[in-house]
Amino acid sequence: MTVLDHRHPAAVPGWLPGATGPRSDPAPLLPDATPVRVLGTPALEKTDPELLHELYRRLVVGRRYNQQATTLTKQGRLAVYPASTGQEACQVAAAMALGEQDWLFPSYRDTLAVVSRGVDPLEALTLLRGNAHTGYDPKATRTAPLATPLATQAPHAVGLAHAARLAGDPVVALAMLGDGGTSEGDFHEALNFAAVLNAPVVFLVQNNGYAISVPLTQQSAAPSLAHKAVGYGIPGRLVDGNDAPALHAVLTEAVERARSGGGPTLIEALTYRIEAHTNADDATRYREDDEVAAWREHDPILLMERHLAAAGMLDDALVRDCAAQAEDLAARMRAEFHADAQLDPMSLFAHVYAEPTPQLREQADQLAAELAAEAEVHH
Amino acid sequence: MTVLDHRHPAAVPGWLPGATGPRSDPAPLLPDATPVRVLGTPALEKTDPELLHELYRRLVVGRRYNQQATTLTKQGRLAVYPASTGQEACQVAAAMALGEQDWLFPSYRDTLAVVSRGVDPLEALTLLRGNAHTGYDPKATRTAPLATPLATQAPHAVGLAHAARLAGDPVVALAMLGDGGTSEGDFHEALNFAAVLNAPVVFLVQNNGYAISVPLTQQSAAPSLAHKAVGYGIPGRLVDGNDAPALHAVLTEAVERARSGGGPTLIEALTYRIEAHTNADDATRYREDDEVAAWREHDPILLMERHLAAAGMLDDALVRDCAAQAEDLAARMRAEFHADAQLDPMSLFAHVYAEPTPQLREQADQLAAELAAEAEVHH
Amino acid sequence: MTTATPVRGARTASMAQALNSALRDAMQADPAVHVLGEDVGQLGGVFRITDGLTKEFGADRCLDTPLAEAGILGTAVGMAMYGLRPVVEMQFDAFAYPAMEQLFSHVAKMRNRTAGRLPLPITIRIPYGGGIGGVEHHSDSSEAYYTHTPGLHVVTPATVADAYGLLRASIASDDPVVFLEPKRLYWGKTEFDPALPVEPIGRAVLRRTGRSAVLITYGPSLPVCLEAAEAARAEGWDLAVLDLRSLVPFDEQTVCEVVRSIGRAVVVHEASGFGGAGAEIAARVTEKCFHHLAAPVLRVTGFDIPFPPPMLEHHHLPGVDRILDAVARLQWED
Amino acid sequence: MTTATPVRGARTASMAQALNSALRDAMQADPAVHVLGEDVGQLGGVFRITDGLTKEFGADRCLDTPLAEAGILGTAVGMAMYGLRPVVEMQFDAFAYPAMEQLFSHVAKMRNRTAGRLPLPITIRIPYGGGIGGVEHHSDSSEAYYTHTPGLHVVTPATVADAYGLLRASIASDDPVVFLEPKRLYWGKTEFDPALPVEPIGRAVLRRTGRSAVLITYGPSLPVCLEAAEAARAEGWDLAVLDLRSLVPFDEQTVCEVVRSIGRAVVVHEASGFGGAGAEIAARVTEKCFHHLAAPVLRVTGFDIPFPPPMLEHHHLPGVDRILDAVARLQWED
Ligand SMILES: Cc1ncc(C[n+]2csc(CCOP(=O)(O)OP(=O)(O)O)c2C)c(N)n1
Ligand SMILES: Cc1ncc(C[n+]2csc(CCOP(=O)(O)OP(=O)(O)O)c2C)c(N)n1
Ligand SMILES: [Mg+2]
Ligand SMILES: [Mg+2]
Repeated sequence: MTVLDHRHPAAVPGWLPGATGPRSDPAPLLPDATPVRVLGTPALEKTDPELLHELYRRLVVGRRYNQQATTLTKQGRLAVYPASTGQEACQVAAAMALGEQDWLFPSYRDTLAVVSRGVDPLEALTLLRGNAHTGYDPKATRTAPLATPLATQAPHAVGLAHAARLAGDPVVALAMLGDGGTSEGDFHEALNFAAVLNAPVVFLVQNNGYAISVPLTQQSAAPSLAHKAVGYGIPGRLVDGNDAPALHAVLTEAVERARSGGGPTLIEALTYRIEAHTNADDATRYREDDEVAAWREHDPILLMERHLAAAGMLDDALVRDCAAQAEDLAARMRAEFHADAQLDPMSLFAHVYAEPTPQLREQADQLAAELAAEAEVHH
Repeated sequence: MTVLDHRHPAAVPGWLPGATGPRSDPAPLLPDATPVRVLGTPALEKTDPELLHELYRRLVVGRRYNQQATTLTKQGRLAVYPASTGQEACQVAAAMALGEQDWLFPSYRDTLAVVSRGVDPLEALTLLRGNAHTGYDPKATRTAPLATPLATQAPHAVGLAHAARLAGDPVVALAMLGDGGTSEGDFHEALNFAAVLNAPVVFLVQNNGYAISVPLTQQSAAPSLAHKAVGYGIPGRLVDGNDAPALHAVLTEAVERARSGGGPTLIEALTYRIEAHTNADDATRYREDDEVAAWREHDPILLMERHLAAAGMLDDALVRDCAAQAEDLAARMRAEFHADAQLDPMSLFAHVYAEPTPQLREQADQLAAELAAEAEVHH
Repeated sequence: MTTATPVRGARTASMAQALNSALRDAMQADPAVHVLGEDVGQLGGVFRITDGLTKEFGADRCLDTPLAEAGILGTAVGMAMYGLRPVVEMQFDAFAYPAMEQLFSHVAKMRNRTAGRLPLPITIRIPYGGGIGGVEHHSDSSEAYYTHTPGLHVVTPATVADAYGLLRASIASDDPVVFLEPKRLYWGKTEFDPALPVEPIGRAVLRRTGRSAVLITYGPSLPVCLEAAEAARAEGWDLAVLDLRSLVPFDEQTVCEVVRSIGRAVVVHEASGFGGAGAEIAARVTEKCFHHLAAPVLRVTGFDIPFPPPMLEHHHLPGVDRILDAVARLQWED
Repeated sequence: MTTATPVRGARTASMAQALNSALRDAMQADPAVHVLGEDVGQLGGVFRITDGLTKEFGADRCLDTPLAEAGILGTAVGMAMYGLRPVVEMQFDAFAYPAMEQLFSHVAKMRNRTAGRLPLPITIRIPYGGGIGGVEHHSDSSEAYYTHTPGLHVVTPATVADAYGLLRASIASDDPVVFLEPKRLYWGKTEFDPALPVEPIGRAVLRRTGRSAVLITYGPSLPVCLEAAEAARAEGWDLAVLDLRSLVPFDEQTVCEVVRSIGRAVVVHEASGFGGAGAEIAARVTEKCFHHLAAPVLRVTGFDIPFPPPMLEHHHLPGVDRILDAVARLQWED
């Protein structure tokens, strides 16, 4: 008996002559008509205050991280930074919904989720600084490298989750994507594999309304991106992506269902990218200031502060402490990145293969000789 | 004002803060719980008898075509034949739902649809005979070459339909796919492009239960393949794929909606592949005889005969005439394919580019010299 | 950033501006020309090559597509089947890879498959190569994948005038053209006049004459080779520099003439050397010019490694010194 | 069709059977080895290479996937990240193209990207090449796309023993290996003993000694070259035949030794010549052995055309006559 033997009711007589309809009921797979919210609803009262405080802390520190990194790009200390400013609730909730043993598969915009998972905040920026492709140890941190080619990390998450399930390990994989990424073939193939394999994987789509300059209306005509789930036979959930406790609840539920053998979930989080796509982008070319302004009113930190304060759950000490922690982090970032990175050019050849080919050995010798000659000149 | 300017209500305030749900109502996009049927339902009475007779004629001739082609593979006169035996209703209904000006984008299994469109029955087999890649003129016949790489023809159909719409031409494109093909990224990307562009294109998925040996349950966990439509914001229809008039009705409706600016439709037709995948396949390795036997009872021709006869709409003269026409076609196929194909090896270089590169010219000279030398030897 | 205002006559322009003009002029000249890709509309492309086209010609002619490269190219195939001349933008080199099946199995083969009845006049613009400090996936040199695929033309300009002229010629071609734009040459300005014709696709151009050896190159490496040739004078070498301009068709005649007359050659490109375009050039030239060669044709290329992170890319990219080292190895003592 | 019953010791076997045994033995030896692909389960693959594996090891170990090659390879990447050793089957050469982005941007680069922390021991089996009368898309020789991609090993057996030995070695490799199986050699049987070790990946093997010239080849062209060498005796030529076995790593040392000692070489492969693997071999050998060459290294390859329809493929594929014509052009008079 294997794990896969019983993934689906084997023979489905519904597809033989006499079939009268779908193999399963689509209704439970469809997202609710209203995005899930906790802030401003009675659910807030029932939420663990410690969780709320931890979410708040991470939001505040995360915002500062985003801001400092953005500033560092302006100073030329980072090659590029795709900020998640405005999307911190998604980033933080994603990290917190996962256990130690779970794996995160972030996209290029999800540095903050990586940091919030516990990866060193500076190592997480190595790619974007430009000194190495990945600064952290994916195995030790159970965090895949930031994926640049869109949606390509989604099948990786499925494969890892599948392998873990085969091993009997209670590991869940969470893949993070953007709204634009849902248009790629890899998104489709990953969701289908996940569903067919019943893999313990959760897909979190941060729908921030744009793929660089392209608005969602030109990306998809679907009722919602969460509605894509039904085409794979998995549940779709729609959640307010700036409501951190709502995200945490929806994600945790999906992670736990996956862990207990219930299969994958597709979650669409409605959010907004406050900064330009990256420091190289000019967002004024494709969106209006009032749109940004409207979303600033729906800022994830603002919402938390407003609702926690209203519920009497936010005290000044906490606010001050979070702010101080944020400033500490920013200072550490400045210190680190204003120093020049130490790099070994010979590292270029070290990890192409387990053993370099004869050709690579020759090329490494060539570069070593060049570097030696240069060093000579400089002495 | 351009065609695309108004493809969707421009600003969708639902996605701004305060969003309460999906941008559009998914309900009308979901397929019915029961596949559409005409045979054995009151709808049959309301169907044009001439249409029914024409469908019947094409089914009978089509079946003979499938059988004769299969026989020719056994005799080594065709390299390969992926028969649509058992799926003839899908094939002929697809062809009949299209107007002269419309385009068909067939997959490798859809030779019969191509023939039923009016392409010469022998030219349609050129690819499978092995003498040339395409035997017919796609532009003159508005029929794309049979697509071998799965689902790759789907975006072509979208692009052509889009171009026609931009030109103001009332042209619809119909793309045919298998159940397995729906797993490919190209399927997903095509449907999404079609929906976003509101292109006049119809996707017909012939769900015959298998992709070579892989049953649908290992291909998809969706309630039905038609349910995939909702993820793109287009209507999904489920139809009995062995009920020719039902297929014709559903396809015609979709084609006409597309033509009148109503956008794309995804249709899933429930059918069965009676023969092995191709003559190179051994279907006993992955399916039971009783499954095949059960579907033989639900054969598209049998169903037509049974229900037309019951309705008093099938007379012997028609049956005899169709059978004779079928035998004529089979005889023509045998005659043609038992003669050896006449081929010009130099054609290999003729159409790689509009103008051959210098390298190709040199290579063509080389082959010409070789052929001349051979001819010398043989004289 | 380019200006959206069209200018006539001789002007100072960057390659980015010249490409923009070429698109605009092609769209003006032929209503069948349609541009599509990611962010090519309102944004004008991430490199602003399509700047202003949607404004001038409407979204129907310059279309922001959903984010799916196979879908983009596949849609372009269908558009071309209906008689249009699509110009596709792939946002960066590595982001063309999802479209490889459409490219290899359809774009390259459709004319041949249909015995000439369904030509696909599609131009696929791909910004390529390194030298701009791009993070991973933004600096690949993928030309070898395309040059090895029969049915594709592969064109890459190295000058502002060629950027304009070759792009116009590519769009006018009845065959699919992979048009590789050297990113790091986008911004340098020179004088050019779009009215002056350039050599056609398939013709190599000698950018500098010389008698000691010839550097055979294309795209982003042309300026590096010209600089190397200049520096070589100090070493007593008089280097010719040949710009291939198109890799397919390959101008064997010109290349061989030059090599035969000089007798020594070095091929220079950014892409990894193993199985790179330089291998074909070296092998072909050697086969055709063997007895004219005083030394083997050498290659100076990127290493056989994934493209490095920004801070290390200068070690990977062929530079003046590495070219001069190769020239020094051309067996001058023989 | 292969038998599903494992046999020990020396035996007569086809390459298909040897590959099947290699998979079975690898799965037996290491529970981390997992096979996945289209129709690899109950059907045993369209070429029956995976015959019986699902029965023996269960569907968890030999998995019929949905029909999506990028999904298959991407899933394998994730499995490898968790410590498994996936063996992926691509059903035919041209059907690997949808997976090119996963291959180029992840499989080839993950070890390097992570400074060795995330190696991907994935074997990608691809039946390739023509000569079996396959219709379009079923006969491509796509090795050049892989050999030009740093981070991939590219291996292709030409004998039954190598099919077994190299596949075992590929699966055991901690790096991704593109394992190209010459379809048309699947069925020919020879004696072989899986217990006898073969030369490792990266080592070329001289299949026939000779003093006039050496034919350098791999995969499906090896038997053709051996036949040509036999036929050449009638013309007075004593041809050596060198089987590369792996294109990456490329056994430069052995190849150069042989070429230097003989002085004349012809590279033979099925793939289109322009930018094919033969270009690299010719260019490299020439560079390293220039003064030992009595004639330029010539290439006999497929034409630069899309793969022809079955009835014409024999005109395209390098045959004995075309090889002998090339040998005749090796400037014997010089
Ligand atoms: C395969 C691929 N194509 C194109 C790109 C270039 N690109 C980088 S980000 C981006 C937009 C992504 O939009 P979305 O998925 O919504 O994520 P967001 O940036 O909004 O977080 C594009 C087109 C890419 N990285 N990968
Ligand atoms: C991209 C691609 N991958 C694999 C194949 C090989 N192949 C040919 S037909 C087939 C099964 C197709 O199943 P389905 O789509 O259900 O169509 P059917 O054969 O049932 O008509 C496969 C895997 C292919 N043609 N193209
Ligand atoms: Mg977005
Ligand atoms: Mg099927």
